[in-house]
Amino acid sequence: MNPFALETEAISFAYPDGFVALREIVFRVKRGEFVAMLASNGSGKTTLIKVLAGLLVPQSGSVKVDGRAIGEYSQAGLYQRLGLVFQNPNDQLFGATVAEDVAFGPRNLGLPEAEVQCRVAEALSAVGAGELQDRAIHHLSFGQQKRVAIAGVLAMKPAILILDEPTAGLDPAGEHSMLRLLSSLNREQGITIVLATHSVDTLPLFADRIYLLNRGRVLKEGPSEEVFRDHELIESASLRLPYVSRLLHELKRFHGVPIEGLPLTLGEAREQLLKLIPDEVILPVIEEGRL
Amino acid sequence: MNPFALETEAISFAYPDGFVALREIVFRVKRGEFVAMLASNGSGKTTLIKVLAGLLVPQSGSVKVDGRAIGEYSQAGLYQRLGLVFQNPNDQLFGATVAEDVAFGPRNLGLPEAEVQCRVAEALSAVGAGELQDRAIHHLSFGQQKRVAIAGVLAMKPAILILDEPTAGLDPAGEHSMLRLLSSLNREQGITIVLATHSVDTLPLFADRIYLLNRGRVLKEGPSEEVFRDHELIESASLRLPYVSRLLHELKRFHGVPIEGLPLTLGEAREQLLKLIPDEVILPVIEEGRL
Amino acid sequence: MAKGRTDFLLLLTLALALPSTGQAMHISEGILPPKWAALWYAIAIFFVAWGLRDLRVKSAREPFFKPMVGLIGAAVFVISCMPIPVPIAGTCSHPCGTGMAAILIGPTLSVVVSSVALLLQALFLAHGGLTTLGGNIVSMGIAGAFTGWAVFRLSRRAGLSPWAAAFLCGMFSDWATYAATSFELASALHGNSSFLHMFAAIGASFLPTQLPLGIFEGVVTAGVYRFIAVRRPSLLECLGVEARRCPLVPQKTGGAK
Amino acid sequence: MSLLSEIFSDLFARQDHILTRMDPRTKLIIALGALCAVIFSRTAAFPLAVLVLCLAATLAVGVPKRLLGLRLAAPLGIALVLLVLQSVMAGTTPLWSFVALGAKVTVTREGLLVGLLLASRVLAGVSVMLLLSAVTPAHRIFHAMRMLGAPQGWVEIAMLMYRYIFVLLDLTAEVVAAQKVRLGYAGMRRGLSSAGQLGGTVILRAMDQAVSTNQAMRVRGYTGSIPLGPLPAFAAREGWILGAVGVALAGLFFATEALCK
Ligand SMILES: Nc1ncnc2c1ncn2[C@@H]1O[C@H](COP(=O)(O)OP(=O)(O)OP(=O)(O)O)[C@@H](O)[C@H]1O
Ligand SMILES: Nc1ncnc2c1ncn2[C@@H]1O[C@H](COP(=O)(O)OP(=O)(O)OP(=O)(O)O)[C@@H](O)[C@H]1O
Ligand SMILES: [Mg+2]
Ligand SMILES: [Mg+2]
Repeated sequence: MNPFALETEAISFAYPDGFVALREIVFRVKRGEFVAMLASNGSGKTTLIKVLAGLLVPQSGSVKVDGRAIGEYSQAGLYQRLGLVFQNPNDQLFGATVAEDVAFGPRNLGLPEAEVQCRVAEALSAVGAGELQDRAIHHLSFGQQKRVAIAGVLAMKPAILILDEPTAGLDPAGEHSMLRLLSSLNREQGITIVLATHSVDTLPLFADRIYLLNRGRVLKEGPSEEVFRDHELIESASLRLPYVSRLLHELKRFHGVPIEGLPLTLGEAREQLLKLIPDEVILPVIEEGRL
Repeated sequence: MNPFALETEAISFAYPDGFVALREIVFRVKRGEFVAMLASNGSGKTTLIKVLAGLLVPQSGSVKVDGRAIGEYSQAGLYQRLGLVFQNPNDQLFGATVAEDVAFGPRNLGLPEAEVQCRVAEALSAVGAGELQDRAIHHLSFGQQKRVAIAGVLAMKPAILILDEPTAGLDPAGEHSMLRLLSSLNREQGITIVLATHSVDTLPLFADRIYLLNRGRVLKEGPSEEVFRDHELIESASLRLPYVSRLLHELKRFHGVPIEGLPLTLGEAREQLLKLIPDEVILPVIEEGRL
Repeated sequence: MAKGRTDFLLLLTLALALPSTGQAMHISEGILPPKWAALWYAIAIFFVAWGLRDLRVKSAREPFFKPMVGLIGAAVFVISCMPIPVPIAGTCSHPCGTGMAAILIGPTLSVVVSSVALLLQALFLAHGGLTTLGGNIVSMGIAGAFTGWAVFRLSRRAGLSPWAAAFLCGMFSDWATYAATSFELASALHGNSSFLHMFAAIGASFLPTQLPLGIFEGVVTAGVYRFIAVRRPSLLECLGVEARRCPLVPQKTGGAK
Repeated sequence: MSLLSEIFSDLFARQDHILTRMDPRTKLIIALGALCAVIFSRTAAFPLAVLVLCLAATLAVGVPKRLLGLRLAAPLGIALVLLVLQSVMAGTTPLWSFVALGAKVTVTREGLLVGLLLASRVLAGVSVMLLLSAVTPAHRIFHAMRMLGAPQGWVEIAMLMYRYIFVLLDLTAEVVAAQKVRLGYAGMRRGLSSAGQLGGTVILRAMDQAVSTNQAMRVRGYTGSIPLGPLPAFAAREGWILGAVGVALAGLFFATEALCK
C-alpha cells in the first residue's frame, strides 16, 4: 500500500495575472507524519496549501491523496479525508454559536443529527473547547476562535489536517498550546499534519520534517536538524535560525567554542553547554532550587 | 518643561457592552523614548492605544499629550503631534496608489501641493519604499503595505509614533528590518515611539522601557531587564522569556550554572557563556573562520 | 396571423437566448439609441444627485458615514459578483444586491453606489456600458433600490419579521430590476412592431428564469440579513435599520443614521 | 470567483507606453466621442471599423487573447441574439425563409441590416471600453471624471469602493474556500444558505473595515471629505492629440456613413 498521505509530482502554478507562485514543487507526506512548510512572506505557502487541497488546479503536475489523484475524488470524499484550516478564523466560522458552527461540516455530509451532535462534542473536546459549546462566535477570543475553526474541520474526521499559519497572531502561551494540541492530534489520533509557518523557534520541537520554500521553490527538505544546518540557505530565504541555535552557532563561529552539530531546541542546547562548562564552576547551592 | 510626550492618569475604559478593557492604567512616555507595551492577546493593547490616540474616550482618567490634555487639542493639532499606525495595513491604506495614500494626511492639513509632494517623497524614502510611489495598493506585499502605512503617518511629521503590533505577520527578515526602521526613526529623527507587541524575543534589543500589561492592568513597568527578571510574572501574563534568556535561566535554575542577572539578548548571553567556558576548550582553528 | 407566429418565435428565441447571455440584466453598450440613452441619463443623474446630497448632509453630521457607504458599496459590488446556483437555467446567476444595499444604507445612497458599481462593471468587465449607464442605473439602481426599500419598510410596518421583510425586499427588488430592464429594452428595440408586443415578449422571456431568480435573491438577502442580525445586531442599529442607538461611535450620540 | 479577479484586474493599465502616458481626460473624451458616434451610426460599417481598430490596439498593448475573449463572451452572445431577433422581426424584403415549429419564419433584408447594425454597435461599444480600461487605471479614470465635472462626493465614494473591492474579493475567495472544504456547496439548499453566510460575512467585514478605516482616516486629519489633490493642467500636446483623433474619428464616421448609404 502506498505510504504517502499526500504526494505531488513537480507542481507548477501560476496565478491568472501570470505570476508564477509555485515552481516544480515535489511535496510528499507519509501517513502519520507531522510536516511543516517553512517560508517567508509571499513564498507560496498558502498557494501550495490550496493546490494540495484541490482549491487551485496546478498548470502542471498533479496531487495524489492517499495514492489516488485528487481529481478522482468526489468533493465529499476528498474533504472527509483532508481537512483544511485557514489562517484567519473569522473567515471560516459561519454558525451563530460554537456548536452550530462545528456542526456545519457534518450536517453538510448529510449525517443523522445524533451522529452530528456526537461529532461536535468529540471535536470540541479534542481541541479543548468543550465548555465553549454554547457561546456565540463573536464573543470568543482570537485563540478560542482558532481552536473552534480546527474543531469545525476535525468534525469531518479527516485523516490529513492541513493548517495555514495556525500560530500566527497568537501570544507565546497560545502558540505553545496550539502546537501541543496539533502534536497530540498527530500522536494520539494518528492524524497526518501539514502546517505552514514562518516562526522558526518552535518548529524543531514538533515537526518530523520541514520543507523549506522560497519564491515558489523547495530549497531543502528533511528533518529539522538537516534543514537548519545550512544557515546561509536559511538566511537567503529571509528566515533565521532559532534563537538558541543562533547563540550556539555564534559561539562556535566567532569564538571557537567547540559545539557539535547544531542544537535546535532548548534541551539540546542545555546539554551541549553543560558539557562545556567545567563542573567546578557549577554552584551546588542552587541545586536545592530544583526541588 | 514637562518631559513627558505622553502621560495618563489612572485610565479606565469599558466597552459599551460593559466589558472593562482597561483598569487604572498609568502610562508615561518621555520625549524621545522607545517604549513597548508587552501583553498577551486580549489584554487591552489595542484599546489602550486607541485611548492614547483619542479615538476612544476613557470613562475615568485622562490623557495628556506634551503636557496638555488631549481634549484641548484640535483634531489637526493632535494628529500632527501624534501618529497612529494600525495593525492591519488594510485599515490604513485607503488611497488607490501609494503616493495618493501617503498624501492624504498632508492634504488634510491644507498644505500647498509642493509641500505635500515633498513630504510624500520624504516619508516614503524614510521607510525605504521610495520606488513604490506609483504602485496600486492592492499590488503590494504585506510587508510593503506595512511600510507604506507607516509612511502615511510619517508624512504628518508627528513627534510621537504609536504602532499596534508593527511586526505581526512579518517573517523574521521583515520583522528585523521593521524594528530597525523604527529604531532609526527613534534615534535619527528623535521620534518618540510606542509600540504594542507580544513578541518577546526582539524587544529587549530595541525598547528602552517595557510596560507589561495583563487583563487591562499594568503588571510591571521598567527597563527590559527589570521586567523580565520576574519570570513568574511574565508567565502568568501568558508570555515567556526570550529564548536565549530562558536557556540561560534554565541552566542556572536546574543545573546551578552561575549566571549573573538575566541576559536578554544574544550578545549578552554570549558574553556570559564565554566567561564560563574555560579557554582551553576553545579551538583556535575556527578563529580563522572569523575573517 | 403571421404576426402572431413571429411573436411566438420571438418569444421563444428570447426565452432561450437572453438569459443564457449571462449578464442579461445589464443593458449592453450600443443597444440604446441616442434619445433613449439621453432620457435615462437625465433620470439617473437626478437620482444620483439626490443621493449625493444625502451623502453630503449625512457625512457633514457624521464623517463616519462616508467610509461606511464606500465599504458597503464595495461589499454589495462583491456580492453582486457571487455566482448562485440556478437549477432551471442550469447555470449560475448573480444576485443584484441592490435590495440589501437599500436596507442598509437607504435607497438614494444605493443609487450612488450602484452608479459606481455599474461604471466599474462597464469598464472592467464589459457588463453594461457607458452610453447605457443611465439606463442601467435606472433599472438596477433606482427601480431595484426604491422598490426593495419600500417593500422592506412596508412589510416591517405590517408586522412581518425582519427575515420575511428582507426576503420580500430581495425578491421584489430583483423583479423590479427586470421589469425596468424589459421596459427599457422593449422601448429601444421594438422598431416597427408595437412596443407593447415587444415588452410582453421580453418580459415573458425573462419570466421563467426571473421568477425563481427573484426568489433566490430573496433567500440570499434574508440569509445575509439573518447572518448580520445574529452576529452583530449592533451594526443594524448603527445604520438605523432596526433602532436608533449606535454603539460604534462612542463619542457621538445618535450614531450614523 | 477567480474568474472575476482575473477579469477585474488593471494590471495592463499599469504598463508604460504611449497610450498609458496619455492624459486620462483625453482618453475619456475620445472614448465618449467614439461611443456617441457608434450609437448615432446608421450602418454597420463605422461600428465595425471602430471594433477592428480597438481590438487591434487592445491586443497591441499586450492584453492576452484569452482574457479578451473572456471579456467579449457576454457581449458576443448579446450581439448574436440581437442579430437573430431583428432579422426575423422587421422588414419587408424576404431573403430566405424556413419553417420552424409549424411557423414560417422569414429573414428579411432590412431586418438583417438592422440586426447587423445593432450587433456591431454592441461589439464596437464594448471594444472601446475594453481598450480604455486596458490603458487607464481606474483611479485615473475617476480623476478624469472629476476634472470633467463629476461631483467630489461621487469620486470619493468611487475611490473608496474601488480600493476595498480588492480587499473584499480576497476575503470572499477565502470564505468560499473555507466553505468548500466543509462541503458548504454540496447541493442547492446548502449552496443557498452558504451564499447567505458568505454575503453576510462580506458585509460584516466591510462594516468593521469601515469603522477602522474611519478611525485611521481621523488619525490622518479626515473631517468629512477626502482630499483628492489638485487637477493638473491640460497640456497643449493633449489638445492637439484630442483634435487630431477627433477629426480622424469624424472623418471615418462621415466617410463610412456616406459610402455605405
Ligand atoms: N490571487 C493572486 N493573484 C496573483 N498573485 C498572487 C495571488 N495570490 C497570491 N499571489 C502571489 O503569490 C505569491 C505567493 O503567495 P502566498 O499567499 O502563497 O504566499 P505565502 O507564503 O502564503 O505568504 P504569507 O506568509 O504572507 O501568507 C505572492 O508573491 C503573492 O503576491
Ligand atoms: N468593541 C468591543 N466590544 C467589546 N469588547 C471588546 C471590543 N473590542 C475589544 N474588546 C475586548 O477588550 C479586550 C481587549 O482587547 P484589545 O483588542 O485591546 O486586546 P489586544 O491586547 O490588542 O489583543 P490582541 O493581541 O489580540 O490584538 C479583549 O478581551 C476584547 O475581547
Ligand atoms: Mg499565506
Ligand atoms: Mg490588538
